[in-house]
Amino acid sequence: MSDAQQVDLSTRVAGIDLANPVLLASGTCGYGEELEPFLRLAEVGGIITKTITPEPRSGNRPPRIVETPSGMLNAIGLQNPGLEGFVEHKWPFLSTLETKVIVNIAAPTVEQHGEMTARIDALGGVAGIEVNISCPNIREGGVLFGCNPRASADVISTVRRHTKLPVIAKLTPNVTDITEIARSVVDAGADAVSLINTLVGMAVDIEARRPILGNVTGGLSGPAIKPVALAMLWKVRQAVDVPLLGLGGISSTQDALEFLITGASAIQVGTATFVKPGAAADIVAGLGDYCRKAGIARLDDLVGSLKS
Amino acid sequence: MSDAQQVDLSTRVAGIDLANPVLLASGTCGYGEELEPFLRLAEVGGIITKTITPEPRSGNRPPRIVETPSGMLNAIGLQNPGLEGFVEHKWPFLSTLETKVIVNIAAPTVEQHGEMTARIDALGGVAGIEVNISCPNIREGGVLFGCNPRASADVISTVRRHTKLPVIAKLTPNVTDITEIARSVVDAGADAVSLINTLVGMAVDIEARRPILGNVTGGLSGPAIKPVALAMLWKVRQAVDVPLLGLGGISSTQDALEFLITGASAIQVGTATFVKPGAAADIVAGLGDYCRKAGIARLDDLVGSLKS
Amino acid sequence: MEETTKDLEGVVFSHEEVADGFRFLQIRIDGHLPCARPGQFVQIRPSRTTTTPFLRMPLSVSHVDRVGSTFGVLYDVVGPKTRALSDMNEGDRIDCLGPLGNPFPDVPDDARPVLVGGGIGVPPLLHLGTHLRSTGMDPILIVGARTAGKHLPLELLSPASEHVRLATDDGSLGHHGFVTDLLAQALKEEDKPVVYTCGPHPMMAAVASATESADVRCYSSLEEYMACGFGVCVGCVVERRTQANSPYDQFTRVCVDGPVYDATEIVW
Amino acid sequence: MEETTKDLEGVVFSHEEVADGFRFLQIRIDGHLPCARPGQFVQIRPSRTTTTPFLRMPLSVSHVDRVGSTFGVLYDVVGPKTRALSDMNEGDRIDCLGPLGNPFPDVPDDARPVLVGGGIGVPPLLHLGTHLRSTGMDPILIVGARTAGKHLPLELLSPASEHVRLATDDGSLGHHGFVTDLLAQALKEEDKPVVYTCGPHPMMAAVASATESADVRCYSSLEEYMACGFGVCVGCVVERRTQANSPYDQFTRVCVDGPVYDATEIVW
Ligand SMILES: Cc1cc2nc3c(=O)[nH]c(=O)nc-3n(C[C@H](O)[C@H](O)[C@H](O)COP(=O)(O)OP(=O)(O)OC[C@H]3O[C@@H](n4cnc5c(N)ncnc54)[C@H](O)[C@@H]3O)c2cc1C
Ligand SMILES: Cc1cc2nc3c(=O)[nH]c(=O)nc-3n(C[C@H](O)[C@H](O)[C@H](O)COP(=O)(O)OP(=O)(O)OC[C@H]3O[C@@H](n4cnc5c(N)ncnc54)[C@H](O)[C@@H]3O)c2cc1C
Ligand SMILES: Cc1cc2nc3c(=O)[nH]c(=O)nc-3n(C[C@H](O)[C@H](O)[C@H](O)COP(=O)(O)O)c2cc1C
Ligand SMILES: Cc1cc2nc3c(=O)[nH]c(=O)nc-3n(C[C@H](O)[C@H](O)[C@H](O)COP(=O)(O)O)c2cc1C
Ligand code: FES
Ligand code: FES
Repeated sequence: MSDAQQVDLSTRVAGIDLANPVLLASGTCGYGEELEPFLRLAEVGGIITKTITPEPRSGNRPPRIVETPSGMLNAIGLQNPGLEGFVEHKWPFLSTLETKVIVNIAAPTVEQHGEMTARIDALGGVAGIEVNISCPNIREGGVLFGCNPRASADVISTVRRHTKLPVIAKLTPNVTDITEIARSVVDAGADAVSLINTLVGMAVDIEARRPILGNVTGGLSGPAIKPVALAMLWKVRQAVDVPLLGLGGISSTQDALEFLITGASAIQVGTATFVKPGAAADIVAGLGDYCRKAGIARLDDLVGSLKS
Repeated sequence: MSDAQQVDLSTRVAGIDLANPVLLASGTCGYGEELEPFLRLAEVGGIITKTITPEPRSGNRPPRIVETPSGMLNAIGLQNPGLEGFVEHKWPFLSTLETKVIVNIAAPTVEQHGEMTARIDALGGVAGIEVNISCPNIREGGVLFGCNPRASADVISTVRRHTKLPVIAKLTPNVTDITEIARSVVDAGADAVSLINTLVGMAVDIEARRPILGNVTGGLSGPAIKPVALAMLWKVRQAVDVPLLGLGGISSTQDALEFLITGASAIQVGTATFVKPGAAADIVAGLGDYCRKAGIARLDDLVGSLKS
Repeated sequence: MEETTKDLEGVVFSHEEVADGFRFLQIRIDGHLPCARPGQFVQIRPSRTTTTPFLRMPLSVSHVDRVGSTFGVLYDVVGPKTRALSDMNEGDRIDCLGPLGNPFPDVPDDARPVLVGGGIGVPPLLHLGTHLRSTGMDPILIVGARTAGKHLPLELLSPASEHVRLATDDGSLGHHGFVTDLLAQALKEEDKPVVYTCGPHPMMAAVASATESADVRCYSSLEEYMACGFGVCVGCVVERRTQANSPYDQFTRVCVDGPVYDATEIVW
Repeated sequence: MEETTKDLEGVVFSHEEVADGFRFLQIRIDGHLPCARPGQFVQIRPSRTTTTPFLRMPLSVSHVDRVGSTFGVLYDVVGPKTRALSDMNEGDRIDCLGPLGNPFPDVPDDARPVLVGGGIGVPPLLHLGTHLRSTGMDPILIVGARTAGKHLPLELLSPASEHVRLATDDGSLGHHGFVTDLLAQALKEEDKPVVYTCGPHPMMAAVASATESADVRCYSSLEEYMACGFGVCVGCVVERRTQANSPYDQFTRVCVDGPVYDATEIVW
């Protein structure tokens, strides 16, 4: 490849300088360490940690996962070491990475989001905070905030008050009008919006006549939900002016391009990492190839280039 | 098969006597005629017509369909001959069928639903009316009613006032809380609830950098959405007391059983008919086999048998 | 396939690559004589299929061998469905729904059939040409492709016509240019031509416009995305030119109302 | 596989049915010596795969042939993923992520290894038995199956043990009854047994309870639904018996913390 053909995949999203627009989605890359043998984390634009909560959580009873057509359901229930466990055991590794680390948080109350934010801000070296107001698998917090524009705004403005770091709100698709939620979190100070989290789903064991998941329902992810994610991205793109981080079923370069063209400034690879741990790096390479072939010199020329 | 092993698949749903609980979903079996060469319509419990509207409609510009992982998007836009066209050209064939015919209707205004209902009621021989307050592909009516509990109730109570026939409300999954809509249509007089219609989705042509569908977004159907449909069924089952007609991605006996066990009194086969025109009849046969093997004598012993 | 349209399971009888990416697949359905007429198609997919690819794929019947009791399709591997098809081996089972759609209309006795095909539009014309020749006609077959390697071999083309005229976009074989150039020439030569065409949309639009200006009848076989293939989904529509009395008739379903249309009926 | 865990593409070297539904698949990865230790597993799927089946499937490595440079898995065709696998032919490409998980711990010098397997739990024990014999040990192998036809053939079992004891639920081969009967007998006979077990959950629970009562050490290899197989999804958990100080530790990930556990660690 000659220099003339070099494509610049770097981008600045909500004040975060990314080497490329491919991030690892929360909950699908742990805290990085287990993935490193299969994927050089320095190759992706950034990694978003598994959601951490103020206190450690055990998560839901198993079974926690079940495969569905072109996708899977999960009902992990935010098993995580808690804020202090994260700081003590996970951050030391993360802080050494040559990629941007975005910390994803959730909490049962609005106030606790603020406390967590202050603590994470104080770590130094965190690139941004993604707020998970969209987890469908827990009884308090999560999607209960994310389904309500007022509650969503309360959480985001609280986080906003506690940090100068970029704040990203992660939205749920399980709502009547996602643009309403998007507007309210942007008004509350979100620098960017990630969408989508999982769709609520269920699977039944017809022999035992029981729900398969220990938690009855779970979150649907994977290629099956890609069309839903794209439609929501397209709507939100027209509703707010902040950068959007698109995700939902992205497994290939082609998928990533659909999101970028529709208006995502960056994309996140989730479930695909389970199937192919190197998927995100493959997509980075694929985006370069596509841009070269299509004569696109800078990523920005691609983002939102959808004709109508 | 000895008589002792005979399984009774007949059921009475919202006052409609069905030979078996397998119906053909609206919009996926036309008005019956084209399907008859591949599927003896007398073998299924019933057929639900493609939605008719007060006036004929041309539908949306093509492309109207695109395949997605384990599913498809459609943006037909309710192309239909209109109420009078239906009465003149479609009803004569339908009225000769030895299966129950449920007429599916939608209209731009609340009042027009009432007028349509009166006319259909007067035909004589219609088994019930399914009200499509959930079509995502039209600009007026459809999902605009179905996303709002008040508007949904207005439509259903208007239909209710114009007929003694069983009234079935067909709900959209594109809402924050489907139980809220379910409750309001039941309070407004719906005898049964069908769920789900399609999820809003989109697909992008990355070479042309255009939406693939003429209408930009479309409705996602097929196996991909089965988990979402089941979760909504499970929630609505706990919220209302009327019979539920479950659909969304049902392609096999196993799928149908998941819905029946979760609490659907009957199921509808939609997109699967495109892939295998005889799918619904295969499911009828498969349900018989399952019940025989599981020692279930009557369908009612299966419906809602989910353990928790 | 029997004499009526059915959904049956067939078996792969033979399967080979015949041009760059193009494969010829012959299918036998036990106990059923193939009966597709030129222009008709089948909706097929490997019987042991998961939900991805999901829908069947429409393929024109290119060959009917009533002696060997097989029918054939010719397809280009362009995406997931055709790729899955290309993995099939002799003896594998394949779901076949068909024959579907309306055949090409008959040629008036005194007319000369001119068949104009491009890319994946060639297969139905092979069926048509072979059929016409069996009724004593002498069709001209004009075929376009991007490049020489994409052309079907002559042993597949020649049964359909003794007058095969080739064009390539890159000039690597036959006429350097478009089929419409060759068509224009044929229209000039022939007294009473009737045109039958199938191919990429721009090609068919050009053929439609050329024949319309020349006041020559043209039958076009359209290829649209299909879900069902038998008329119930209303997904495969194209716009009609002559506005009908009801908006319901503005769009026509290619699978059951077509796929063959008089070119002047359609908005290109 | 090389000495470290990797995601590599292998090729089907051989593939045959060895018992009713059970198939033996050998894979070679060019340029990489197989290095899985007994108890470790791979996450595999046909390379040319659509999105259904979607996730990979975990299979224990049952054989490692460093001379032939292949490794083997033994699997029962039970659902969509194993069915897709069973369609693979020699030369087909297959994605292999591994080796994953922790191997069985070593046997104390003076102890007698007793291997208790059932159904799809037998493969890792074959690997273990073969390995133990190569280090001079003399393991006992107790194997249960529903019926005779479901038992692996002796030529696959015997490399792992000179003392193979079979049971069937229906009495069609070997002991009529459960492996736990045979285990009880072995525990009586042996001075210092150590038990290694893998199989259906009820079997392993029974083995765990028998060994605990007899105060015999037991290592159980668990099989849970997995998404990633390498620790990031937290989907494959089972509950720990000894409550840890943090709720975070209530559940343990079978893929990276296991799949082998001291039986007394787990809530059965
Ligand atoms: C009536 C009819 C007859 C046909 N006969 C033949 C035939 O004889 N031989 C043959 O090779 N193909 C034929 N086709 C086209 C064939 O059905 C498609 O090529 C095939 O379905 C593509 O599936 P895929 O998953 O491999 O590729 P996809 O990924 O679906 O498509 C690959 C490319 O082809 C385009 N494409 C796919 N389907 C269509 C379509 N229906 N109309 C326009 N563009 C499309 C897509 O836009 C894309 O660029 C026919 C289609 C119809 C409707
Ligand atoms: C570490 C590990 C090692 C394994 N080693 C082997 C092996 O060597 N040989 C072998 O044949 N199988 C092994 N398995 C099981 C194998 O992964 C599954 O049988 C396979 O994934 C089933 O996929 P399927 O789509 O064919 O069937 P599915 O439709 O997924 O399942 C068919 C039936 O098996 C049950 N099942 C599937 N997966 C599991 C699971 N992980 N735990 C419990 N029940 C399950 C389902 O409930 C269902 O009843 C192993 C599993 C794990 C976790
Ligand atoms: C097993 C699993 C665990 C997840 N955990 C989290 C989480 O902790 N926090 C979060 O914000 N999203 C979580 N998600 C959601 C993903 O980040 C993502 O939004 C979703 O899966 C859709 O993207 P995908 O289809 O690419 O996976 C999880 C998803 C999966 C499959
Ligand atoms: C091509 C197509 C057309 C449809 N048209 C209608 C319609 O006219 N009225 C309606 O109520 N639902 C319509 N539906 C929705 C289906 O009835 C069904 O609710 C939905 O497709 C989910 O079920 P499935 O996954 O089994 O297809 C249509 C669906 C498809 C795929
Ligand atoms: S493909 Fe369904 S109507 Fe033509
Ligand atoms: S399978 Fe993902 S953590 Fe074990």
